[in-house]
Amino acid sequence: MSAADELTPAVVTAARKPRWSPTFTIGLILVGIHVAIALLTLFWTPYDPTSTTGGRLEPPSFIHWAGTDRLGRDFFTQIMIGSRIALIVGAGAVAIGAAIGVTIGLLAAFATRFLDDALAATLDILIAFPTLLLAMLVVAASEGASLWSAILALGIAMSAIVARLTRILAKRVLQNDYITASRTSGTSWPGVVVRHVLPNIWPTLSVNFALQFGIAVIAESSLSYLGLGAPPPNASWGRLLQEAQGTVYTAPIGAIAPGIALVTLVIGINLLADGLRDIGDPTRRISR
Amino acid sequence: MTPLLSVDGLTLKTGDKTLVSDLSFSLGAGERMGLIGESGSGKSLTAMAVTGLLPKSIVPAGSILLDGQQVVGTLERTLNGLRGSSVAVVFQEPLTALDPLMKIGTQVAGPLGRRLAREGKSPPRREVDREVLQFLDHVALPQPERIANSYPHEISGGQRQRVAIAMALACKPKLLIADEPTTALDVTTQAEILKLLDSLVRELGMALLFISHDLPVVATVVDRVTVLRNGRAVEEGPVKAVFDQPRHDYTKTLVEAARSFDNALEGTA
Amino acid sequence: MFSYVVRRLAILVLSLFIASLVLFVLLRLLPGDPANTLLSVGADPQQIEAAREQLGSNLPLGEQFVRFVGSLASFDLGNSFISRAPVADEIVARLTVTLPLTLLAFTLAIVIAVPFGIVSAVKADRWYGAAISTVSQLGIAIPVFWVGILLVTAFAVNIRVFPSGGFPSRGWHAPAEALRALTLPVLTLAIVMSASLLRYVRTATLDVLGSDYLRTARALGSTFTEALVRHGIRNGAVPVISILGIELASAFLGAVVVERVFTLPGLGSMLLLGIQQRDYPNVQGVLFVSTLLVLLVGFTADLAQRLIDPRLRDKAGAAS
Amino acid sequence: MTLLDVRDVTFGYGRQRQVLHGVSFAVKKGVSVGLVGESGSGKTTILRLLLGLTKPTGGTINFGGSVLDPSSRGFMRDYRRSVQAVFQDPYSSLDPRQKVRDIISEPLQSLRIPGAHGEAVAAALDAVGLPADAINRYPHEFSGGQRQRIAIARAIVARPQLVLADEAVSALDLSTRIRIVDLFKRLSENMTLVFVSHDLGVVASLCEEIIILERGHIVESGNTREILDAPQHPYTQKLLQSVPRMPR
Amino acid sequence: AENYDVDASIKIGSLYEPQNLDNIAGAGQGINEAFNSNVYEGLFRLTDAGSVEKVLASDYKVSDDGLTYTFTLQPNVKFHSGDPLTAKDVKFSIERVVGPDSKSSRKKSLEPITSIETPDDNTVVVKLSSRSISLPYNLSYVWIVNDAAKDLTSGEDGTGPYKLEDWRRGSTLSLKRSDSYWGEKPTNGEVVFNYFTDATALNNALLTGAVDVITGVQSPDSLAQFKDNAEFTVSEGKSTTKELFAFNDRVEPFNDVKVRKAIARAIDKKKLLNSIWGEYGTLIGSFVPPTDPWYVDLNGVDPYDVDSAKALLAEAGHADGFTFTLDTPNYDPHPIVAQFIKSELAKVGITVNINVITANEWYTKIYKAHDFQATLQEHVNHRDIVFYGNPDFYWGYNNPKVVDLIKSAETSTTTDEQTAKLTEANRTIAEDAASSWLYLYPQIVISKANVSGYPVNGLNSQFFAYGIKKSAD
Ligand SMILES: Nc1ncnc2c1ncn2[C@@H]1O[C@H](COP(=O)(O)OP(=O)(O)OP(=O)(O)O)[C@@H](O)[C@H]1O
Ligand SMILES: Nc1ncnc2c1ncn2[C@@H]1O[C@H](COP(=O)(O)OP(=O)(O)OP(=O)(O)O)[C@@H](O)[C@H]1O
Ligand SMILES: [Mg+2]
Ligand SMILES: [Mg+2]
Repeated sequence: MSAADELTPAVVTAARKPRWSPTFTIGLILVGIHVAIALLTLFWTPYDPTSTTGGRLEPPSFIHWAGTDRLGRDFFTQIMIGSRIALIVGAGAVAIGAAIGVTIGLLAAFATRFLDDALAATLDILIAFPTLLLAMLVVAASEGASLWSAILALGIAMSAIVARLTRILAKRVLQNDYITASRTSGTSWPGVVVRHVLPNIWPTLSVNFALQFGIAVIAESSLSYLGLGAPPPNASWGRLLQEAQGTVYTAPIGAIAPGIALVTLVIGINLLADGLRDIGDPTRRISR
Repeated sequence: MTPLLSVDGLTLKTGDKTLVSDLSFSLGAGERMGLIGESGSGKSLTAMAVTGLLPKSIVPAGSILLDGQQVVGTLERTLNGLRGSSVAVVFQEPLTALDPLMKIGTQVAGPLGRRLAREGKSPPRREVDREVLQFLDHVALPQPERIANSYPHEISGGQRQRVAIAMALACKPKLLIADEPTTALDVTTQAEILKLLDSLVRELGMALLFISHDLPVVATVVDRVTVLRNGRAVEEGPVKAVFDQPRHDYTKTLVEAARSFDNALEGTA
Repeated sequence: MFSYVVRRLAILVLSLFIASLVLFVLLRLLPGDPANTLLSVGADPQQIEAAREQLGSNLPLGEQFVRFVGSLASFDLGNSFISRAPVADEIVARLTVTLPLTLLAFTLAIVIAVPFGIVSAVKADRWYGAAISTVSQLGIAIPVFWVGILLVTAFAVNIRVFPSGGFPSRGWHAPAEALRALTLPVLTLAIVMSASLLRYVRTATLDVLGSDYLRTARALGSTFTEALVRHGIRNGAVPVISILGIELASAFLGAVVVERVFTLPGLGSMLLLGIQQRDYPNVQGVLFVSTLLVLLVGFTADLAQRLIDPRLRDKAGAAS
Repeated sequence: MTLLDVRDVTFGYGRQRQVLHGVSFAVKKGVSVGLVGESGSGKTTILRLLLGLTKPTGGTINFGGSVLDPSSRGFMRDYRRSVQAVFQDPYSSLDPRQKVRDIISEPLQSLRIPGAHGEAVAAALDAVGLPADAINRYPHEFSGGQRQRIAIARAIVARPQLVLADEAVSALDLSTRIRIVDLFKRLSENMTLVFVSHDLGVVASLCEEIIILERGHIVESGNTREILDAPQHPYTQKLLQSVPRMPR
Repeated sequence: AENYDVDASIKIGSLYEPQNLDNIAGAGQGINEAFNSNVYEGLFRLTDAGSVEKVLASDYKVSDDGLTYTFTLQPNVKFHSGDPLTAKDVKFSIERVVGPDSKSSRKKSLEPITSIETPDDNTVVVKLSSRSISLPYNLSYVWIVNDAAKDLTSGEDGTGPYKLEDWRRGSTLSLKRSDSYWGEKPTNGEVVFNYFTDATALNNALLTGAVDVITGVQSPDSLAQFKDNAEFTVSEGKSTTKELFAFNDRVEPFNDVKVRKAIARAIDKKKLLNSIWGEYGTLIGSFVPPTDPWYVDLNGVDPYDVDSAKALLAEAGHADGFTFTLDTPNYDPHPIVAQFIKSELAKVGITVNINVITANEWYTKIYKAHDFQATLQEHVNHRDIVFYGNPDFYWGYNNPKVVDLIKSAETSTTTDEQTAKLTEANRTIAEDAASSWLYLYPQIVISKANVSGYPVNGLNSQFFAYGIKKSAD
């Protein structure tokens, strides 16, 4: 018996292509549209966002696709810029949440039992806390409320959840024999993290990041709606909705269009996350 | 007389992939047959097909006649009548096969109660409880009362496997399917369980379909074996004949391997 | 079990203490002066100093904290800077809105999410299973306030069946009116909550469906429904219960927004107003009470899980 | 020559759970040792101690004359070059996100072993009987037996003196098991093997010496043949009787 | 609606919930709306038309030097608690407002008072250090409260036609007709103020019948549903609320009158007003609304003219424009106004950085510390041109001529003299472009068609409820 004939069955079953699910495709298209629009706004918008040349609350027309706001600015332009704001908020909050959360999570996973217990308990308390309320507080109060304070607050609120997830995932990875093998191969702990832990927790983490991204976008819009989010020069969808609430009878499009933009982005991201979960791990086999 | 189970031209497919193809065998009442083959050869799928519990993604074709009833393509309601009375299964993994949140006694009482109902009896709770203890005692569990009052995680793997067997026995099925019931156990425990299974099946006159990849294990409990490879039966016959004079190359390597370890133990290598 | 409860309670009290410390510090870090709220254009600087003195907001922080914790221990949340009314009284009054709102919405969400979640998992291969799942995706992506705005537009403005906001001045002494006032807010909150809850129920059900014990039960003759009821409910409940705890917390958060959309006199509006006015005792009080509620819910969820799952019970026993 | 000398080693997870009770044995160069016992008897624990992953609570382990001290970096670097391991589960012992090349060359990189790593990897692959083009694939593209070969290649790539194997064939089915056992047999001509298993048959066909472990105590040890032919301890006898045999 | 229900309950929708119930304890404008002349009465009252009339003072005399006022009290007046009104209560009430704990913004205007004497229960004598022609007007803000009352922040003891029935914070405040009222009986049985936090919810409440009347419409867009709808009455009154674009006149470049005038001319206020208020609202060109006696139309002083704005800037040495930060309160309409200003000033080369702040921060940073370049604020009060006479005020306008005019106007002997002086001051600040006065808010009250008799001007955010009638439909 040679080793070669052993190769046949396994290799055949294993050559499984990642499944490109329809969910993923739809998600990709939705998010892609928003990203494209956001990038476009950096160079071009249908109108100058501050130009007040239109009439007051014009209905949608060929000239102003989504009509104009009270100051006569093009509403479609505002919504487009909203995409940019939403993406910045989501990406910024996730970046901050990930940086803090992953670090703490890894620390806890590697820490001695006592420290780990303490960190885990702290994280549980933090998660039990109405963190978003605190985020609201911070935003409400920060001197010269800005987009960045909202992002920072959301990122910090998110980090406890990320930390807890990272800790659980990392602990699970650390139980694998390949970690022991790596140790016995003389790899240092930092080496183990870079070589094995991060690559293995990444797929699940990234799915979670995608979900958190969506949550951050919704949270920011809620903050803006409450008047605690991105201040005026930033056309956050939440703020557009809040402003449009007063003109819902004369210009109903204002209360609808930003909402649709928001929902499409968040759904897109959630679908993307679902898709990532399905195809994300190319090593997953049908059965074991 | 028609056999208790006759599988004829069974083919299992998922998508365009064939997992089991054209498998045929039959088993008479009280007969004991082994299904052997390497991992992934389709042993468990065959067992599930017999009970009509295939995952939805897997489509069966061919015929499975169990106790005179066609299983392939039959309504769930009909199969329900069949499961428990004509056939019962003991699965490989004793930890997950039991509900972790339910006391052992209650779990055993489930199939037992169904059988009693089937037999037209509706004994009082106390009676059922007593019979549960009897079954636990039957599978040689020490202190049946304590075990009945325990949760699965509170007893050892070997004990759990005994409970799983007790549950299957409580059905008093005509055919017992045991899917690798001892792979997760220690050698000493395995030996005990095998002995137990052997004696119980004999005592209750059930037919046995025993699934394993371990030849010596199969050899200790069955009379006939079917060897599966990649979803096909490559050889079939009485244990002694197959193991003494394997005809197929694949069977030969399996038998050689098993014998070489035996020989190492005996010192005749 | 008993020792576990005691230990858990100790942790709860400790958490609460830490939480109030964090709250306290965070609040004082915020710029802004509560005394400002009492002023209007035209007031002069001496008046401002007088106001600060009167509020005690000019005391050293340490002293303020000691006072705060001291009064907490005697279940006193202090008096509002602005209205001068005892914070506890106002919280109790406002809880009569927020609690029914949250609990009704929560109950409704469970009533929607559990059956639909189970159906969408069990019938995942049917069109309606997939449809439920897709609709729940939509529910997760919609911000609460937008649902509120849309519902108001549909039910209060266009077909005027429900009030668009506000709460009857006689409160629950006018139960029919109060319920009518809460209908849309409850619906709003329940729609959004049920969507995410549904997904958890669905996942838990899928886990149960793939479990060996369910297969075993069926292999030994129990029907699918029987097996699902006998084994599925409890096993599915364990992960869902812990999620329920977290969901209830987020329901409270949602309530803040919903109360704003519907101008309900609940804790949420008290909090928002308190933040605007730097009314520390009010903000502290609301956050303290809501943290307490959230921790209590978590505690209850833990206990419930332990009652259901013997493995958790033993783990706790072994550790203590 | 004695490679490893284990003296009165005790170990416990936490204060109460004493797992090893004064275990002593020696591993001689070129003589493979089988460690047999039921689940939970402490086999893996001994292996972890030998690998320097944990410290014994009592007793000492000597390697080539010096005491195994996990906290000494210098010692551990040399030690890791000399001692490598293969684990039971072929699925969890290979990082699913690394290509075979990276998996096998990890010891070379981490231990900063000079020389052409590519050649060493190719040689190791060849030694375990895998085709050379395997290096660009991921573990999930291989069957259980092949994975175990990869794990073995990783263990031998740095040419250690001692290879410790923990249930390295238990998860494989019969036909694959025999081939991996054959591979170990071939390799043990060049290096010393400590082989942990609950399967007496496997140990019997692979190891010259055997150590029987029961609940943290060594109940019997010595030449494999002698012990199997005339087991002294009742536990050994019971073990031996439990092994299912082919019908004669 | 002559056939009205005398016991009707009138539900009033409002955005201004009081913080507490005491107007000297920082209760905000909501308390004036709910309590002025409803629960509490003063010696005088500012009527909805803008004149001052006697209420609890049945008569008063002024000495020739203008330094002694003798007030005779209305007889048979009882507080809600049953205590009779005496001169002591009046003394107590005035001293409360000028006392150290007072947070009243009117404190300063009562500064000339040196002593209050109560020769008998019915007479109050107030002595002044200097003439104060506005004393009766200023006393209209002073609630007469029972000197025996304990807690005025969450309870009341006034003499008005209504008693406080119930206050559910965050929701409603109910007033019930007082049966022992000394004056004319209200035309309804009860009024309930329903408080909302946003204008849309307020409108919806009226639309869905949850309230009978709403006190201040915040945007013209909601009016569409009420106008031309026979179910509702829309009335436009006269407001005193001015949207102000205030410069810090102390600092560069706003210490230069040319720059201020240039900015005033660069902003198309008409378009702004139209953006915010549609066809409603008024442009006034200064700080004085038409309801003040010293009003003159000053829109012509700095009309919208981009070219002359550019020319002025060039003269001031800012031909290429400049950059400044506009501190903008975070609530409506300021953010949107700021954005308009930003786009308007961009046309003359001035760059505006909008910095959004909270109301609280506004007080700390701008009102107290004067740490700003420019800001937006709405000023609600009647007769508040006096702020321009205070060089220490947040905007730091310091023109000795105006300071003097405003000071001497107060010590005038006749109202004509006072009016002349303040008119002069008004014209001067306009010419100096001391601030940029963007527009005067409209005052719009909407009610159900079966409700009438409510005040439409809402001066000083008062809302007299006693004349409201609801027909029994
Ligand atoms: N639900 C499923 N969907 C698709 N393929 C499946 C499914 N379950 C099992 N298979 C595939 O069917 C084949 C046979 O599986 P089966 O479980 O019958 O093997 P087995 O002989 O029991 O192996 P083992 O000894 O490992 O239990 C395997 O290749 C497996 O990957
Ligand atoms: N991390 C740990 N913490 C606490 N106890 C442990 C731990 N690891 C193992 N044990 C206990 O130590 C004892 C010996 O375990 P060990 O893993 O060495 O046994 P083993 O002989 O390798 O068993 P198996 O054949 O099942 O692998 C067992 O009772 C086990 O429960
Ligand atoms: Mg199987
Ligand atoms: Mg082990």
